[in-house]
Amino acid sequence: SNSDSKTDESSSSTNNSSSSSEGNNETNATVEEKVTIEFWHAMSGTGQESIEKIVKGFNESQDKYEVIAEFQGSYEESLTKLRGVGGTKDAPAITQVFEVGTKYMIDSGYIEPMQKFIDKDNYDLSQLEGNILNYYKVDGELYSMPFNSSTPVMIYNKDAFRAAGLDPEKAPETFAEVIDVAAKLKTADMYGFSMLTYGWFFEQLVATQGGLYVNEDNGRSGDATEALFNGPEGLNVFRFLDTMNKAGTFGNFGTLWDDIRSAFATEKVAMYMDSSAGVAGAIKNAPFEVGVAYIPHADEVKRNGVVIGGASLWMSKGIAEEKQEAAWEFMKYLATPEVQAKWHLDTGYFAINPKAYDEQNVKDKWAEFPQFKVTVDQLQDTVPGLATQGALISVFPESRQQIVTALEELYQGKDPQEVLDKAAEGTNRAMEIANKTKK
Amino acid sequence: MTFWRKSVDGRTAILYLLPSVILFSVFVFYPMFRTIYLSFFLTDQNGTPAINVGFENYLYLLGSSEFQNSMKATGLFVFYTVPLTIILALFFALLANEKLKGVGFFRTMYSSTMGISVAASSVIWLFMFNPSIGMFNRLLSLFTIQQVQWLLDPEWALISVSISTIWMNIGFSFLILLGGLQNIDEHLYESARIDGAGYLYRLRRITLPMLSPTLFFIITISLINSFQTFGQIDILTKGGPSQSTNLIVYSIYREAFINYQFGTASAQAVILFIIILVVTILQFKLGERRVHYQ
Amino acid sequence: MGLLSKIWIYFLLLVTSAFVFFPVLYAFLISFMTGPEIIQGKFLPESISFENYIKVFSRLPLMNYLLNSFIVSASVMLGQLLVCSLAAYAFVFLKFKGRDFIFFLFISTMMIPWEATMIPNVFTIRKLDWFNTYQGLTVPFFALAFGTFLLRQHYLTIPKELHEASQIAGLSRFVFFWRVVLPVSKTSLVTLGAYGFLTTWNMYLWPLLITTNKSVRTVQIGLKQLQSQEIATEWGVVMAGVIVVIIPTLILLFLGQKQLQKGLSQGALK
Amino acid sequence: MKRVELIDVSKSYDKQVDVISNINVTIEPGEFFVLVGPSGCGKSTMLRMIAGLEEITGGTLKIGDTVANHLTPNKRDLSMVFQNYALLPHISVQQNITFGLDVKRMKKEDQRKKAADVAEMLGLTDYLDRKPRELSGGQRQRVALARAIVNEKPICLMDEPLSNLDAKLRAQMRSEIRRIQRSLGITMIYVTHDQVEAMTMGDRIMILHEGKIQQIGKPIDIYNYPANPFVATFIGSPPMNLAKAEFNEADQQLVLGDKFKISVPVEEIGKLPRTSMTVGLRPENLYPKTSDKKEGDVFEVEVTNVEILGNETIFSFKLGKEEWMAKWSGQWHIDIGDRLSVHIDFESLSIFEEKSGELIKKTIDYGNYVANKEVSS
Amino acid sequence: MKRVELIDVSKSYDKQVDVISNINVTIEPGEFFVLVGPSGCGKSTMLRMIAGLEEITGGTLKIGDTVANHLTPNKRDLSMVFQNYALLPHISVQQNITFGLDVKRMKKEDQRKKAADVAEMLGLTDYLDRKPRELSGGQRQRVALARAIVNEKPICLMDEPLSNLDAKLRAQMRSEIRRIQRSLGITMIYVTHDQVEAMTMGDRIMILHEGKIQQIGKPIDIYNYPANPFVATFIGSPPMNLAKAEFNEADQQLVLGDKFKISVPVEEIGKLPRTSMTVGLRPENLYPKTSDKKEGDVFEVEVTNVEILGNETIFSFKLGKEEWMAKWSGQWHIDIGDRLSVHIDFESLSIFEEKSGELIKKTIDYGNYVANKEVSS
Ligand SMILES: Nc1ncnc2c1ncn2[C@@H]1O[C@H](COP(=O)(O)OP(=O)(O)OP(=O)(O)O)[C@@H](O)[C@H]1O
Ligand SMILES: Nc1ncnc2c1ncn2[C@@H]1O[C@H](COP(=O)(O)OP(=O)(O)OP(=O)(O)O)[C@@H](O)[C@H]1O
Ligand SMILES: [Mg+2]
Ligand SMILES: [Mg+2]
Repeated sequence: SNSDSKTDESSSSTNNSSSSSEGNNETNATVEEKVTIEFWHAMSGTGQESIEKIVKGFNESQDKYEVIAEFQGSYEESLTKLRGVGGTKDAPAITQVFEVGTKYMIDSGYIEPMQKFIDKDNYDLSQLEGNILNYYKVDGELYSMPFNSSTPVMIYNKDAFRAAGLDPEKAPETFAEVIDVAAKLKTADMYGFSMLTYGWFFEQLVATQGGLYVNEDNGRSGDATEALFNGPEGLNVFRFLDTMNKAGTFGNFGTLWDDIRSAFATEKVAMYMDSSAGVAGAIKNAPFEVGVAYIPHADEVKRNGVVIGGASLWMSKGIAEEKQEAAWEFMKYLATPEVQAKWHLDTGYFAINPKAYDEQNVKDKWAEFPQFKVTVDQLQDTVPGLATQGALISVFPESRQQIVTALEELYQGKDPQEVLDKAAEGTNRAMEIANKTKK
Repeated sequence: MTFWRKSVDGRTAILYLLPSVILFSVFVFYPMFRTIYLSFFLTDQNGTPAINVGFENYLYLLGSSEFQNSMKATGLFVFYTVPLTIILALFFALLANEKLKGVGFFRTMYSSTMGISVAASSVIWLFMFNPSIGMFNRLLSLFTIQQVQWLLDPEWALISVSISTIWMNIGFSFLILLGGLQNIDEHLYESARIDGAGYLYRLRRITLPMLSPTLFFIITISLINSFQTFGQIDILTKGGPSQSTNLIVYSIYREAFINYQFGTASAQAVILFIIILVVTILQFKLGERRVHYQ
Repeated sequence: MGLLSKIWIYFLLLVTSAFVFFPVLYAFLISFMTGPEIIQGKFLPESISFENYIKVFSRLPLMNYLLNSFIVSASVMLGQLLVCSLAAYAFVFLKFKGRDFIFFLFISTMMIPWEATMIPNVFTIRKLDWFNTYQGLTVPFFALAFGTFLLRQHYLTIPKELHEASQIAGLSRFVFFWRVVLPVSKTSLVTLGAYGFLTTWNMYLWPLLITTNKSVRTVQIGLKQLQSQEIATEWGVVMAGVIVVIIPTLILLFLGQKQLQKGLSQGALK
Repeated sequence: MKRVELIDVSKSYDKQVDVISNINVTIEPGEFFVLVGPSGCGKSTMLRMIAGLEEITGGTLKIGDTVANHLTPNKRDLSMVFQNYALLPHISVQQNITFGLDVKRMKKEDQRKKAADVAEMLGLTDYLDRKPRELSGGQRQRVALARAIVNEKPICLMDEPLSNLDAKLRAQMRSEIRRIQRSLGITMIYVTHDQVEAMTMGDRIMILHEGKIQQIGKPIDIYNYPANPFVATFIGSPPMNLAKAEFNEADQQLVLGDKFKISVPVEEIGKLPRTSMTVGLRPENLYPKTSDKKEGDVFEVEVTNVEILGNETIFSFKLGKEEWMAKWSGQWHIDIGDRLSVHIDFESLSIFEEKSGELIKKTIDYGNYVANKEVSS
Repeated sequence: MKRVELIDVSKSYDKQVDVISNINVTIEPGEFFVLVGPSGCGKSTMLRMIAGLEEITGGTLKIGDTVANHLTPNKRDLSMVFQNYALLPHISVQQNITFGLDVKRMKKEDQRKKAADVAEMLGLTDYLDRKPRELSGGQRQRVALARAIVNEKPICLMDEPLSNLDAKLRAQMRSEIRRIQRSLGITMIYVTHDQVEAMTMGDRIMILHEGKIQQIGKPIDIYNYPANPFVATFIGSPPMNLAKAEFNEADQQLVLGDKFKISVPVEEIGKLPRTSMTVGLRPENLYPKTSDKKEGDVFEVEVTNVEILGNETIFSFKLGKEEWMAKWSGQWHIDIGDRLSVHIDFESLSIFEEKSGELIKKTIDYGNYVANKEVSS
């Protein structure tokens, strides 16, 4: 099998040399000896730019390995592609998969758990952010290397707060406070509060109350069979939104990130929920002062914190061993504070290695934009637990779609419990089929 | 197969059709049979058939209100887009068919929408539909008309998507119809003009009948394409709000590529196929009779 | 044509084409805007800056992508023209049993949603080992029911006397096809060519699925790389990319429409 | 040089049955065979069947010695001038002409030469580089003709190839076509409406009417001895005058349309039927009355119409319900309403049985003038 | 009833300049105006300009009293028979015929009646429900004719409307067209290649050659007194024979092609130029030698070709390099190589100046026969 992998390596390297001559690689002379691996990612725009810089840094930092980062479309698209080659020697060494694909990846049989290399290499996991690792750990084993991680935050218009006679430094914390403030902020042109119609935010608002999404300990102790999000915590969230919607203080800006962001930037809404990765953009685009706060929670419970979102990196099974090694080396490189600092600054994603926040360039940035610190604080303040670890189900995308539909129907004036139950039902059916067909 | 050997024409036909037949077999028929096959299964997360459920997928779909809603939305969408696209494209094509200086420029403008990918044009439309900064709402507010939540209001979303779809398809229909118009022999108009036939009369009695093969073609194609609209839905509304724009193909896409339910996705594809087939057969039966070929 | 009707037509041409072209123009304007300008919904850029264009070119190997797109689109176009015109010829000028049935079978291929056949096709391409190759990007699209249908409709309008005269002149079927049918059908071939080229040029999902590296990737994937989801997209850059990608297609359309000539079969008959 | 044989050939269209019925004729190798008949009688259909463009619904077509019913047109080795030209619109005149040669892979050089020759002959030299749509009607027709001629196929079918040419050019073309046909020994089947072409070009003429053969024969024989009244009126312009006639036993006279009483020579009396019959008389045989004619066969008629053609004058008069025409050489100053005396020879009458239309009395061979003899009449 | 006036009208195409140049002619209201000329001379172009289908590149066209250069065709209130029929392929014969009536929103009922009438007249009754492609060539042409007739417009343009009809039908059509034109007072402009149509239908004929007017006049005048050799050879079939001639002062004879020596009457001598000239003689004026002719003007010729047309015989012979033709009434048994005596009257010669082509001696008006007089020659 060794000779096998040798030949396919050389063929793949000739394949790549054609691209590197046109692309931006400069490793022609030594290409024969180097182990070349592919890194499939779904980062476009600034994310991709940053990844390419990091990869370049890695390739230059040593001369044994060569990583080629290739954009493979959106998370869904790249996952679809992975299914075409998963488990074969054509698979890339590293694939970036979104957080809701975690369960799918674990079950797929395409991957080598990260824990294997951590144990072999005695890698010190504690240097990484625990609240991020939690999500990707199942039964205490780390399956994939966290990479681009984000959490939701609440972003608000400080100028509007001032105009409404509110304290711009004190953002509302509970559902009731938000409802209250939203009512005060509401003007003819401006809604008080908004949230992207996206399941992720709902999950977060449930989790911060300590609510579980599905049974079987949020799917972490076995295959989940029943949705729990239509329980009291979920209902709280829906009531919260419903109240504002009915009061006319809630603005519905649909399912697209850019729509809600431009609504905020054009002062159509005073508070909204965004990803921590969107903070930089919000500050940059807004012609007013922007505040960032923790996401609100129901009044009767204490805040649990947030669940990590974003994506992680997975190592393929069935590829040559030296490729796996190369991939592991690269992942370690990624986790270094310098790289993470750069990553954090470029993209607004968290640094998985908190030491990165001690880097000077991060400090400088934070000084200039204290808002960034809020996002990190919120993450670090999170109480670890089943709820904030996040649910693990294979049909997550479908379930999220059910939530979107439920939210949309809610905004049309339907009963919160009714629409939630319908979403739960749909999720249950999906889980049932998934469990039935599982090998 | 013996009847093939009967005529030289038959044998030649095989030769001429061979490339198409081979490619279709590999890239269309084989996947189609696979789709039909899959539609009788529940698949696992990797898309391999796991449990044979017979017609259950179909029964489930036909009973599901979501799917019924999809069908309804698709029907409405087809009804909104096809006639308008063709009428507008025909109007533009007639304008651009006049022998005038600089008409090539206008032709390029009209057909330009064909040069923009669905993804790119959807993004542009997204901007225009944007509730806060979009063109449309700002125009409405300029005239102090009640603003419309174009893509967010279930009442409007399908119409908005239809408007953008009409725009996207107009370039293509325009080009086809213009080609058809160019193909009409100028001489046919001469006698009519001498007889004193005005523009509309010539349009009705000569242009449209002579254009009928092209019209027939573009109607058929537009119907089929419209049933299969996907890209703009994915970008503009993702099927929402409240499923109001969840057209069948988008639903198939979501089922297959997001939910990994290839069984039901395939069943939907098969149902869609049958619907389009019926529509097309009707179209051929009713339409081609009115088509005038040379 | 009277002067009045000329003015009237020009007026209609101007107004309607402006409407049709407006979204493109809008994209063009956006491509000069800065992020805040866009997200705040400005209509005209405050200043014309080419920064977004510079970004597009620096972020992507755009020339390389454009070249790939061009090669792929041109090949698909030629392949389609050939395969479809052959098939359409058979459907119009050859008499054989089951002709209508086979034609309808062809038509039926249009009714299968492409999304439903995509996954099996990716597997087929992998079995053929055509990942990251031009074949993989082009060959599956050579056969096109749409094109066959379009050309068939045109062939049906060719005066049958031309076929007869050619038969009498002793032309073989192929020579008739090549030297008479094709030239006389120029308008439809141009239309189909434009369609084939542009749809391929605009294709995104397929090239994405069967390429894993930059070597043969096309420009639409590049465009997609300019947009992000969670992080705010720089729409100015995206629109600059869109404009860069549209320009070749507009040029092509301009050249193509010139080939749409009147009366190609005029003068054939008394 | 090939024989073309039609055995019991019939043709029906969807909308019209028996367009052609039971045609039996053999066209000899190298023969110039002219096909005439009224518009819509099936001439083009017949040519198209021979060419293989139209399915033969009944009977057998033989070309050379092989049954050709199911032979494709390109296997029949013939050329054709279409009634509606069927030029290739996208290529130049030159290319249209050499199209068939090019197919046979003749050298470009030779093609050009041939095209130049035939274009010269047809007066198309200046138009070789034009597209058909830039030509006049007559020029297009000549291109169609050129294309058929240049191929030099053993069989050539021409469907009214000169109909859109002027008289002068047409006369020239007539002799050119005839010359080429003779020198190459082409078997020619030629459809025309032109009397002069029919009379002068063909070795034989076939007259078709409603899809049925009326008569086949040498042009002059058909002119002189038409097999039935239809042929009689179809060949010859103005057509032969017809009238119902009866033999008046008492006067031993033939009575035409109750008006003309023509004395019958004794030896002929026996041959005439006693029932009524149709009598035909060619307009040129209604002679102006000359001094040396006896009174008996001179009749006075009232002119109802006059046409002066330059070298001849045609006038009409009524005979019963029929309109008769007379043709006199030269230009006559005749006015409508004039009363003229004409005389009729019994010898020049053609007499047909009324029912069957069969010719029972031929006109005399009045072409019996011998060269270098003096004219009597 | 409308006047059509062309003032200095010219036309050029991209590929051919001066297809028509400087045409000046006025066609009177109700006139039947015949346009003839060799193929490609610009007849159709002229009609199309009058109809408004072709742009006029120079000059002024007046219809009635208004300048019509830029009038659209539908404003000109005329009808036209196209040389290539221009039938609408997708509608039935009936609908084709009534197209113009329908445009005028005539009642369906009336339309049908009119169509039925005209179809009856043109023998199309059985074909009213067919599509044009299911018709024969001649039937199509009749549909084109029907369409123009049924409209009853004050001006009617016909471009070779009878070219594809048989002689019998054509004769019938000729008189029908003439009748309708007269009864409705239509101003008719009629293009034809047919000598008979040109001679018998028109009030005036215009002869066009290479886009220029050669002569305009009454048919018989043009036949008798052609303005130049071109017209002389163009009108009349077979054409007038031409030869170069010189006047031999010594013998007082006119010498044609170094061969025919014709004595000139004394009173004519003064009128002849002394330089060389072109002499024309119509074939029918090359009479067979009769006993009463004096030897002087009888010449012996060697027959090079013979055509028997039924009622006349045409033979050719060489005069110098020219081929001359003679036409004799009746059927003559002449063979190629026979030597015949023909006689020529000086009176029947037309003499043209050689350079300018101007007619300097007219032929006598030899149509001077008076009705009811006996024939002399
Ligand atoms: N579109 C065109 N472009 C260039 N030349 C043309 C065009 N149409 C006609 N011509 C030329 O103009 C001349 C006159 O054409 P026109 O059709 O008027 O002839 P015509 O007198 O009707 O001849 P015919 O008797 O053969 O129909 C011809 O020499 C022809 O080749
Ligand atoms: N496709 C068709 N369908 C039905 N009838 C047809 C079709 N084509 C021709 N006919 C009829 O067949 C008859 C013979 O047509 P054909 O063309 O052979 O006539 P033709 O002798 O050539 O006449 P012409 O001298 O007018 O050209 C006509 O009455 C015509 O109407
Ligand atoms: Mg015919
Ligand atoms: Mg003409």
